[in-house]
Amino acid sequence: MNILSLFVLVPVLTVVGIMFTGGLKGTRIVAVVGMGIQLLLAAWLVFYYLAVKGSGDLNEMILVSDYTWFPSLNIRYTVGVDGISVSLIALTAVVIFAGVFASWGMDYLPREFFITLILLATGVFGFFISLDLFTLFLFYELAVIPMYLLIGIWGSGPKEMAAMKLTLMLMGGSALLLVGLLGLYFYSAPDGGAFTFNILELAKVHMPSGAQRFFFPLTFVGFGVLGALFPFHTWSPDGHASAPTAVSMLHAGVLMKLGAYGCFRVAIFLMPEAASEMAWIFIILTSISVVYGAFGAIMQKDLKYINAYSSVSHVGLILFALLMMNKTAVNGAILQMISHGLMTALFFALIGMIYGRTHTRNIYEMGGLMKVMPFLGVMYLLGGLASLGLPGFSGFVAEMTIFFGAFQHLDLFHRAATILVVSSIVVTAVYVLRAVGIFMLGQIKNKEHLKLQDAKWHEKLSTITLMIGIIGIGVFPLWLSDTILGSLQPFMDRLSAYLH
Amino acid sequence: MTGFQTVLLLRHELLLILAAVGIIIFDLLLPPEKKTRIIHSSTILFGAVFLLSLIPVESGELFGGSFQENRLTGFMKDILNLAVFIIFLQSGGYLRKKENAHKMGEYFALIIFTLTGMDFMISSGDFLTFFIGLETASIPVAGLVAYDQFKSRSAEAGVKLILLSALSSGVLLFGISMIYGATGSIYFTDIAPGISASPLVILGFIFFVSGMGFKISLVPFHLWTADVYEGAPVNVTAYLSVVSKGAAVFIFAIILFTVFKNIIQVWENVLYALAVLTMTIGNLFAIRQDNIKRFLAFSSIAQAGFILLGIMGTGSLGMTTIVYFLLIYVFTNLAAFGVAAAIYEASGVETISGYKGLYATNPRLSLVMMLALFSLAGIPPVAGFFGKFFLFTSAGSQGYFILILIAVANATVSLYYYLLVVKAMFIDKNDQPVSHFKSPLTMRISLLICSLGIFFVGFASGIFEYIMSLSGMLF
Amino acid sequence: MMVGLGVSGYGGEEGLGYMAGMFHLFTHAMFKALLFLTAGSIIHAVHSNYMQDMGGLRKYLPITHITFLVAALAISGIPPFSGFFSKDEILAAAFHSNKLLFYTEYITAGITSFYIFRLYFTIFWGKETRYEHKPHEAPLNMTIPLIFLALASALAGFIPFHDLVSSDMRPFDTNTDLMIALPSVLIGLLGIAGAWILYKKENDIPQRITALLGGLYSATYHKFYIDEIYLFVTKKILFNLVARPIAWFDRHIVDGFMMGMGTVTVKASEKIRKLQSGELQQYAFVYVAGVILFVLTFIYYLGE
Amino acid sequence: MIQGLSIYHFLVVSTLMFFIGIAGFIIRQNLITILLSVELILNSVAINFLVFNRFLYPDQLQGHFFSLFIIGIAAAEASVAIALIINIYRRIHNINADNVNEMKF
Amino acid sequence: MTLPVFMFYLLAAVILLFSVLTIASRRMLRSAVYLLFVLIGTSGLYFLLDYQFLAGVQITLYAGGIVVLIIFSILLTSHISHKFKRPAAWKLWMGLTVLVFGSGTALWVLLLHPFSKNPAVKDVPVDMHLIGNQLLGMGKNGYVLPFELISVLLLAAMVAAIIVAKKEKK
Repeated sequence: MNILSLFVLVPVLTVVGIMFTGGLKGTRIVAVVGMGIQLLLAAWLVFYYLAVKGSGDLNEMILVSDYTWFPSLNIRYTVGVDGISVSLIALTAVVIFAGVFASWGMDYLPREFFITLILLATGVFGFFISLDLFTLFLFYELAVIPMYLLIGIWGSGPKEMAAMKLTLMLMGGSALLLVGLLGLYFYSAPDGGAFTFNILELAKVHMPSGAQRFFFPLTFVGFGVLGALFPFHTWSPDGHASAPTAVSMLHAGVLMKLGAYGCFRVAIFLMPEAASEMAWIFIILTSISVVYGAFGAIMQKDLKYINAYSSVSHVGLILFALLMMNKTAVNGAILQMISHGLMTALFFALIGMIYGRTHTRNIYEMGGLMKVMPFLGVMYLLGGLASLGLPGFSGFVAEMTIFFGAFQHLDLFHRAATILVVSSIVVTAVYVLRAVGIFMLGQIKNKEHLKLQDAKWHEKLSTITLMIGIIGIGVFPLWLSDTILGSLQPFMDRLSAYLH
Repeated sequence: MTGFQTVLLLRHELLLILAAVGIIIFDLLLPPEKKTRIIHSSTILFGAVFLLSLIPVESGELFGGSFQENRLTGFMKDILNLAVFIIFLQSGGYLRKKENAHKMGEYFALIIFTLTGMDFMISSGDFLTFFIGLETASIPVAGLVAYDQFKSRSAEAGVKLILLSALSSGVLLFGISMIYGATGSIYFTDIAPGISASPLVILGFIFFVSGMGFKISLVPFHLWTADVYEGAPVNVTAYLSVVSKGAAVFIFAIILFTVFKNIIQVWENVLYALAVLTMTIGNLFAIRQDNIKRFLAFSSIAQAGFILLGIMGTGSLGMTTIVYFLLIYVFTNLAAFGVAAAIYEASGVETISGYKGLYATNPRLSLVMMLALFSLAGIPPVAGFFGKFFLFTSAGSQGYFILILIAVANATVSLYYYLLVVKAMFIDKNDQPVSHFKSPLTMRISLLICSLGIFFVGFASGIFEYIMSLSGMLF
Repeated sequence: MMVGLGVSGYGGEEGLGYMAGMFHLFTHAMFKALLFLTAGSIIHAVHSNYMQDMGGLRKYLPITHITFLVAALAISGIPPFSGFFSKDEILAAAFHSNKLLFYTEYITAGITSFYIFRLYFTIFWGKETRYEHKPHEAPLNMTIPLIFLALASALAGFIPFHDLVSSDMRPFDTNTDLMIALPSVLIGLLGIAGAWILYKKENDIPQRITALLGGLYSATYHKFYIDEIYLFVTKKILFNLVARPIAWFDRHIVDGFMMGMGTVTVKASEKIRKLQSGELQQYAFVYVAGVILFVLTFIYYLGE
Repeated sequence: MIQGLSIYHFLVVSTLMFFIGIAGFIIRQNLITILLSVELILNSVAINFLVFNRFLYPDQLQGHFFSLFIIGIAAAEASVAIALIINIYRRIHNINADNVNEMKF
Repeated sequence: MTLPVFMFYLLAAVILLFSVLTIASRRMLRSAVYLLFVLIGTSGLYFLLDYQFLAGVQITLYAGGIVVLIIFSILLTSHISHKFKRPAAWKLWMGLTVLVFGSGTALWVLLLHPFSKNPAVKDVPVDMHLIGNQLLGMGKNGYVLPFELISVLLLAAMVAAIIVAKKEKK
């Protein structure tokens, strides 16, 4: 039994466990235990990975194991992790753990809720450990589809429409992706022999450039839709705004990273030639995403919309950095994935908690909340500061690295795009501080709000878990960035092999 | 070839005929007040037939090549048997209704007779056997479609089916006659070398395709589908959409791969066009349906379009993906129809809007329905995902990536309307949902079988590999 | 307005100016945030937004006082606070590229340090104001971030963020150039000194200078109307002319297009439903017409 | 082989008959007359088979037998169709094709 | 013009004329009778082609069986004197379009196809012996399988007709 498979098995067992328990209490105990084990596993994995790397293991992937699944099509269940996936797994474990606490008080169909939520997490974990494109795609879709039920049943606002839009756009993306993956598969054996879905094998094959030009955009856009690539981002604001707290957390925090990770690991890594040829198109699109998301956030009244647009902007930044295709920028992109994952999960958790108390998310209907709920307020503020890239928080490390990387391109086009993207930081500061100023500071607008309580223990646990991650990365960025950097080498080698 | 071997090769057909005749006789012998016994005894009898015919027999041919039996056809027949068995399990509730009490035996006998026709069709080695098998599989079905005595829709559906099916078999025959004229034989093996892309052959071929397209419901030969599905009793609809269609798809692929292998570029183009039309039109129509049977009719049209992608793959991969998909389709569609039947029998509701709030009252049924819909939409981890993925893989193996692109776009559209049903059951609120009920035991067993199938056929790669090995023997 | 200084860095020498601008943007974000927060804390304590209501607050708000001081020092570019490092690099970059820009930045840096310390002195020193309620330090949850940010502002300059990135490009030379750093620090100190003289104690020097300089003072009193311009820029331009159209564009054009694809599909479905007319004979017609069309098409294209 | 007559003569007759049948299927209002058209169609196909058999491949009787079975199938088809049409008649006392369009869209 | 040729043209004219009349007549019973003529004409063609057995079957089974059945059903479902309305224009147009284009296409294809004449093949006498043997032959060109199968079909069709017609016992 491969230890990585436990990451899929534990959630599945948790789901089964929940099926056989009744009531809210039992359900959440099982969920917490399951996700707690998952968190411990993730922690163990991080340390194990560092230890293995520390001992001089030079393999690209560790803990690789490989089972044949459909021998005639050479479809395999192949798992393995490198520094990047390890960090993303850790991120997922943290976010889902916090998410379970954030949905502690779920009272409508709690069993079904936790089952669906954890099913979604199963997809995410499976995605990050997969090295075979078939299983990867399977888990990818598995991670997307529970969103429909989660938003549709437990959401708020125009949830049916939002859920439908989100699901259809994401599945439309994954439909494009499917074609891209099949393309990779059928060009994987140029000299005859068995086709393969294995990423590591595919990396050894040079796909004809004509085919790359056809399949790269499909793959990139396919993953990009989940990464809220402009103009395919419109599911994001509605979806996030309507989703229940834990789902927003998981979705903005982790699922959007699935898209970015896929763009990196599949689209760019396996089709570098087309990637470098077509990068300019997507650089333009991602630059638009970044700026546009930031500006979009300025005008919003709803806290969730603010954060959703901000996610568009931040994840756009990740894609932007990936397209810069150099070590520094990609490193930054992955740092940003983790940083943003924690940050945005924190935001959504907090928004959920605030909403649970005030029953409004309109910032103009709130004010002076800092006085009534100082813990939540401070956390929100800290999250905001992290989001605008304050040193000491993870956002700073990530964004700085990205800009450094982006800046290494000397030509006018990249330079202009980079400057455009950098300017979004200023806008970020504007919308974060604006929101904080309006609903946290100032006078209390609604007398009812004076009666509100500050965070309960499980809420504190949930937010503090995330905050530790954010500050931890901000203060000690090196271990993470080293972990990632070590794993970027094969990527860089492959790129330079085809580009020069 | 000894007599026993002959019997073994013909095991499916002979057992079925015996069963059908047995049921008719048993039905005659039963006193009127004990007529309902026929339901259980027929089901059990058929179960026995199903199990008995599972004996694996090596390939062989009879009647000078008119009857071809091999492991793959045997397996396909087993799939059909399984499907019919599930349908029998689901039919109990419907047949028990008072107005059907006097003709229950005929129901079983007719389904088995038509199934025999399909089995002969699948195994046929010449166009004559093929055609008579096809007609045996379709003419009596019209009687079944009009089974419901008190619904004018049922009668209307029956007439529509029999007349249009007669027209289509006329066209099909015209095509066969052209092919006979061009090649001088009705035996598949003799025709194959004589086929070339002459206008006469193309004409004959397309007439032939239209006849098959009628059975499989390919656009533009599909128009009967929705009306007939809507009018027929649910179980008959299930039979039409799963068994009848499955058998036709199978033999269609075989004929394309063997008889018309010389004009592969012609039929790939024809199928290309048909696939695009079928998927798109099927989906567009499915969006607006409220009647669940009509909805499933259009959805099954769209699914037929996807199956064509599998055929495009040609060879053993194509064949495997088709059979595999059909197996999954049996579980998936029968689960959906089973739920529809259960709900209809308990409450008379057969509209999607009537399903609103179903989860609150009948959670299990809604879950099974959701599983089935997700499987139809091709959502992992249920089997439909694997089925559809492999169909696409099959088309991809011949480089039809644009077609796959069209197909996946259609799959996304189809997801929309499948989700509409899920939405009705799980999300929408309803003041008067279908009240809680307990469906008959056989129905529950059938749904259990279907759910298990939906869950495990995908993961259990052994099944796919087994089919692969079977079709590997042929191509 | 320090952003202006940061932005000018873009035009600087290849690499250095850009990097410096970035760096400054970050340190700036930090101490600017700190300033915002201290302002919040002060307002919380005094219940007023106006500077004339404040004075001598250092006794009541010790933590706010110190943190504000840190932010002010950082923004003035006094070593070892973070602003020093980043500003120094910008100046270095400007020095290498554009002398005019360089000197302008010297001057604006001086003015910055002047006005920020004017603020500091009037609020925390200056006249003793009588308060209706005795001002008190904000609760812990507000002060902790202050302290945290202050520490960060103080120390961020030392974050070796060039090393965070083991870039495969050449590392930037970030050594402090004494010839550039020294004047800048001096100018910063000059600004502080000016503010000290004018505003530390309540006195009439400002009034006298006002009289002396007349119009110029009234312009600077309004900070060259920069706050008004700032407001105009953010409210009118940024919000109304950029953000609002973008939000509109997003809702109606981009999202409208995505939703439109769905609507078109549904519309198409509505349009073609007549095809399924229920008429037996129309079905037959479509069937046969389909067959004939297929025959003609494929004989035309594929026949031998 | 008949002197002075080629296969084409016969094929023209059968083809025209086939399409007349189809036209009748589409034009006639009455379900039973539609059934008559179907018989025309089947009959024309039977002629086709026989003609091909006689003129082109007379050493075997494949077309001949095919025609024979077509007649049998036509009988089966007609009997079921008539049963169904009478069934309709019992229900709506009318066998107009225009009246069997309850299900649509 | 030899007698067979004359007979052919006569039969062809009869067949086509009555085919058209079958679908054009506005009285149902007449339609059926015209169909009967068509079928008899067809059996004439079969005689011409030297397929006497099939011609016989055509007359007895087709003309004698099916058409009689149809006539019965006509009598059952409508009044003899009933005269139809003219067909709706759109149906007429659809039908004529199909007729013109369909037969045009098919004839174009058929007439241009060079059907190879195989002079080496002699006319095989079609005697009853051969037909009987082949109909029950088990090997290639034996038709026992379709023969058995069609019996299943006829049985099934009978059952189908019964369940449609069967009424509930009171």
